[in-house]
Parts: sequence; C-alpha cells; structure tokens
Amino acid sequence: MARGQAVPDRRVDLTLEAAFPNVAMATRAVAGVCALTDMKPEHIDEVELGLAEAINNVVEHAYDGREGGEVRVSVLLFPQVLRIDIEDEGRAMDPRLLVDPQLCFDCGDPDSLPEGGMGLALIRQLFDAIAYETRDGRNRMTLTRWLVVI
Amino acid sequence: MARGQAVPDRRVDLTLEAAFPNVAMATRAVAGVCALTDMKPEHIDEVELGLAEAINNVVEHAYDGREGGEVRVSVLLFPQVLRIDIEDEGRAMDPRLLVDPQLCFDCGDPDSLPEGGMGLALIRQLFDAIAYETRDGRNRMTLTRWLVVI
Amino acid sequence: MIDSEARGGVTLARLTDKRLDAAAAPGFKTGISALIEGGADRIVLDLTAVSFVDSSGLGAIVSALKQLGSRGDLVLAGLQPPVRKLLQLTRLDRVFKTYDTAEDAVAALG
Amino acid sequence: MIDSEARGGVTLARLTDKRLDAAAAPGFKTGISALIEGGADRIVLDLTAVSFVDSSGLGAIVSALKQLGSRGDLVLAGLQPPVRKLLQLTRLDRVFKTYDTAEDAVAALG
Ligand SMILES: Nc1ncnc2c1ncn2[C@@H]1O[C@H](COP(=O)(O)OP(=O)(O)O)[C@@H](O)[C@H]1O
Ligand SMILES: Nc1ncnc2c1ncn2[C@@H]1O[C@H](COP(=O)(O)OP(=O)(O)O)[C@@H](O)[C@H]1O
Repeated sequence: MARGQAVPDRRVDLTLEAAFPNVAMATRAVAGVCALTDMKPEHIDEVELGLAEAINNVVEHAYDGREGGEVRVSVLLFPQVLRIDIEDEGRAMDPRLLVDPQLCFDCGDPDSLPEGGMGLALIRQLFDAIAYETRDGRNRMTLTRWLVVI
Repeated sequence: MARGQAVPDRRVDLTLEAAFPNVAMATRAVAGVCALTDMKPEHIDEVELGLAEAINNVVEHAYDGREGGEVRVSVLLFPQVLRIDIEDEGRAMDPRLLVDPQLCFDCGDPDSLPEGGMGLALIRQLFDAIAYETRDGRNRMTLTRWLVVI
Repeated sequence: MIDSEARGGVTLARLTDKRLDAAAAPGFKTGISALIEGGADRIVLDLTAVSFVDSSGLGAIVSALKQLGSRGDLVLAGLQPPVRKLLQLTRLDRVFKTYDTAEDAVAALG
Repeated sequence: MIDSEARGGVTLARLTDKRLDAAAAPGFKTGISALIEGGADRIVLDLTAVSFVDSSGLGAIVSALKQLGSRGDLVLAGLQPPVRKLLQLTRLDRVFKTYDTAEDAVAALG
C-alpha cells in the first residue's frame, strides 16, 4: 500500500547551539506551542520533560559536551498528532538502546541508586512512539505523541 | 567609544514558512521561552501580541500573502533584556512607518473605526525599543524588551 | 467556530476556539457576517474561550460592528486579560460595550 | 541558588531557581555537597520554587543522598506536579520521603 507523507497543519523549526543553557529555550518553546492544542497542562509537562531528556542527550552524547554543534528541533502539529524531530550531526546512537531501556536499582541499597542513565527510559515512557535513524551523518530522533485517544 | 557585541546567555532560532497558521507556533514558542524569565504573565501576553503583529506583517506585507517565504525569529535572553529579531527576504518596509504610527478614529463615527492599520502602533506600545534594517535583501526587525526596571 | 443561539431577540454568538488571530479572522468574518445577514441585529459575542486576539481578529469584530451599522448592536462578553489589553491599547474599549459574562450581556441587550 | 538555614539540627535548603536541569545541576551539586561537607546531615530540600527537574537534576539530588550515606537523611518538600511525576516515572518516589511543605518536613526530621 502506497502511503503519502502527511502535511502538518502548522510547523515551526527551532535551531540551537548545543549547550545545556539553550535546552530549556527549546523545551519551553515547545511547551508554549503545545498550548495551541487541547493537551492538558500535565501532558504538556510530560512533553517538556521527555524533550529535555532527548536534547540533553544530544548535547551530552552526540556532541560529547563540545560546544558549536547545532541541534534542530522541528515541531509539527497534525490534527491528532504532535511530532517532534530532533536532529544533530554528532555521534550516532545505537538505536538498540531505545528498545527496552531499563531503570534498575535496589531501594534498600543507596549505592545502587541511579545518578544518570534515566534519560532513554523516561523518553520511552513519555511519548507514544519513538524512532531514530542516521542518514548522511545526520541523526534524527522522532518523538510522537497522540493528541486524542483513538 | 568602542562597544563590543554582547553575547546572550541563551538563544534559540525559530524558522517558519510564511503562512498565518504558523505565526501562532512562533508566538506561543516565544511565550513559552519567556517563562524562563521573571516576566509576569501579563507582560508575556504583551510580548506575544506584539510579536504576532510583527510576524503577521511579514506574512501579509513583506511576502504579500504568498506562501513559500521563510521567516526567521531569533530569541535572545540576556540577563536583563529579551531581544527578538524577525527576519525575512521579502519586500522591505519603509522604516519611517515606525517613527510614530497612529491609531486615529472618531468614536462617534462607526465608518471611521479601524479594521486594520493597528499593527505598527501596537508593536510600538508593546516593546521598549524597535529597530528595522534592510541589508543584502534581508529585512530585520529587532524588538527589545527590558526584563527589569533600570 | 461560532456557536450561536437565539435568546429572545438577542443572538448569543460564542467563539469556540482559543484564538481569534490572523489565521482565524477570515472564518470568523464569514460566520458572523452570515449571522447578521440571517437577521441577527443584537449580538453578544462571547469571548470566554478566547485567550488571544490580535489586530486582525479585532479588525474582524470591528467589521461586524460596521456591517450592523445603526440598525443593531454588538457587545463583547467574557474578555480574558490579553483581550481586554488589546482593546485598551487600540482604544477600541471606548467603542465596544463589554460585560463580564455572556448572561450579563444578554440581560443588558434583552 | 541554594538558600540554607539551620532549624535546630535540621538544615533547610531552599532552591531559589525555577529549574533544576542539566544546566543547573552542576551548581546545585557543588552547593549541596558543600553543605554536607560543612556538617549538614539532616537536610530538607525545599523545591517549592522549582517547576521543572530533569534526570540530571534528579541525579544530582541522588548524589547528595549517596554522599550523606547512612549517617544522614535528605527529604524533599514542596514538589510541584511535574517534579512529582519525574519521581514516579523513575520510581525514585520509593526512595525519597516527600512532604507537602518545608515546615512539615522540618517538623518530621527535627
Ligand atoms: N542522542 C544520543 N546520541 C548518542 N548517544 C546517546 C544519545 N542518547 C543516549 N545515548 C547513549 O545512551 C546512553 C543512555 O542514555 P540515557 O538513558 O539518557 O542516560 P545518560 O544520558 O544519563 O547516560 C548514554 O550513556 C549514551 O551512551
Ligand atoms: N514587515 C513589513 N514589511 C513590509 N511592509 C510592512 C511591514 N509591516 C508593515 N508594513 C507596512 O506598514 C503598513 C501598516 O502596518 P500595520 O500598522 O501593521 O497595519 P496593517 O498590517 O493592518 O496594514 C502596512 O499596510 C504595510 O504597508
């Protein structure tokens, strides 16, 4: 079955230099955009958190904390779907990491508590679908969130 | 006196295709970013309105309502200043229009009431400083808002 | 986009979208104009759901007022702070009667 | 960034910024670590002002808990809904005691 590419009703693209202080600029921008939809405030908070984790990972891992890299965040509003694409030209992630990221620790053992390694597990929980691909040196994570219950 | 160019603490650049439905994507994004500052909600509303007027003008006048044009909106946060640059590659505006835009009508005469022509007067009222320049076929309106009282 | 309801001789026209901006203004204009052509002459525009109006949206409201002319009345109800602010900045607060709620407005026009 | 105050044997550490994210986490870590090295061992972290925490911020709080080890206690107060949600999603709500207000937390630890 041939399926055409859907055109969003509205779109804005954000670009930021890969640096932690800029991440909140992008996540707050997307939270602001979400107010155009019928999303509840707590769902907008979820999008903001999941997106922050994804962009933090680009800054920290794809660009290894080096400055100068560019992160592009595209925000697409379809009638029933919010899609966010996050693109970078840094180190690619092994997409298998996304399959089933775990949060494992033993409540009784303080030493086992996580100081990191929570990002991908959060992203998985906070979006309805996640895709990741690398093409021509460009990595793209696609985060999708349904705006309605189907 | 030589004065260096200040570097913002945080920055994000938005690009949108010139079309009215996308304008709210940009204005809501900037409103979301403003929540990072200590601005009061009513002041964020003012920025959102002024910016909507400025981008609407680009879509309507600079690009004459034609689709395909690109609008770039850069959002720069300095410690005490919010600066928003709006750039297009369409028809340039006569910068003298910004000097003293007026809202004139006679309350008693319905025919004199304005259905348009309010944008520039609103922008003037809603920002602390406005600049406009055209260079190499690129127009840039710079809107500045103080985040503190000095 | 406009939900309308007859209340005696008053037409209560409720905007259902959050924004009356340049993207929404043409649709609003068509809808309100059809109401007026259909005979509505005392209109309460209920903006309770509307968190944002720009000068294009306000211009569309002005155009409805002009279309009514001297044979009718159009008043605004349920203005959120940003909408009230726009009216003040454009000084059109001197032109439009405003009411806190749609019920207040209907009672005043009825 | 951290306002701290001795309340009997309890240290009330209040975050003054709205966000404890990857940009703010290093500064927070330095500040809270200095408090612990300075002798604070029963700590109430007042997050009332904080509307957003990401996993880096939460990781920095976990690291303070680890630094205290078995000789102390660190509890959280004033969690806004997004912060509470993060604790749930990471299941660290099973690890941190939380209180509605800083006063409640100080009373409980005191
Ligand atoms: N955008 C990315 N680019 C490259 N590698 C990534 C990216 N995101 C995650 N990773 C890899 O996946 C691992 C797990 O990520 P995450 O769960 O977010 O935890 P953390 O970032 O704290 O290590 C990272 O340590 C990194 O090796
Ligand atoms: N960005 C722009 N590019 C080109 N011309 C502009 C621009 N903004 C405003 N103008 C000109 O200034 C005039 C006044 O603008 P404005 O006060 O916003 O009212 P309106 O857009 O309703 O005409 C416009 O009619 C147009 O000729």
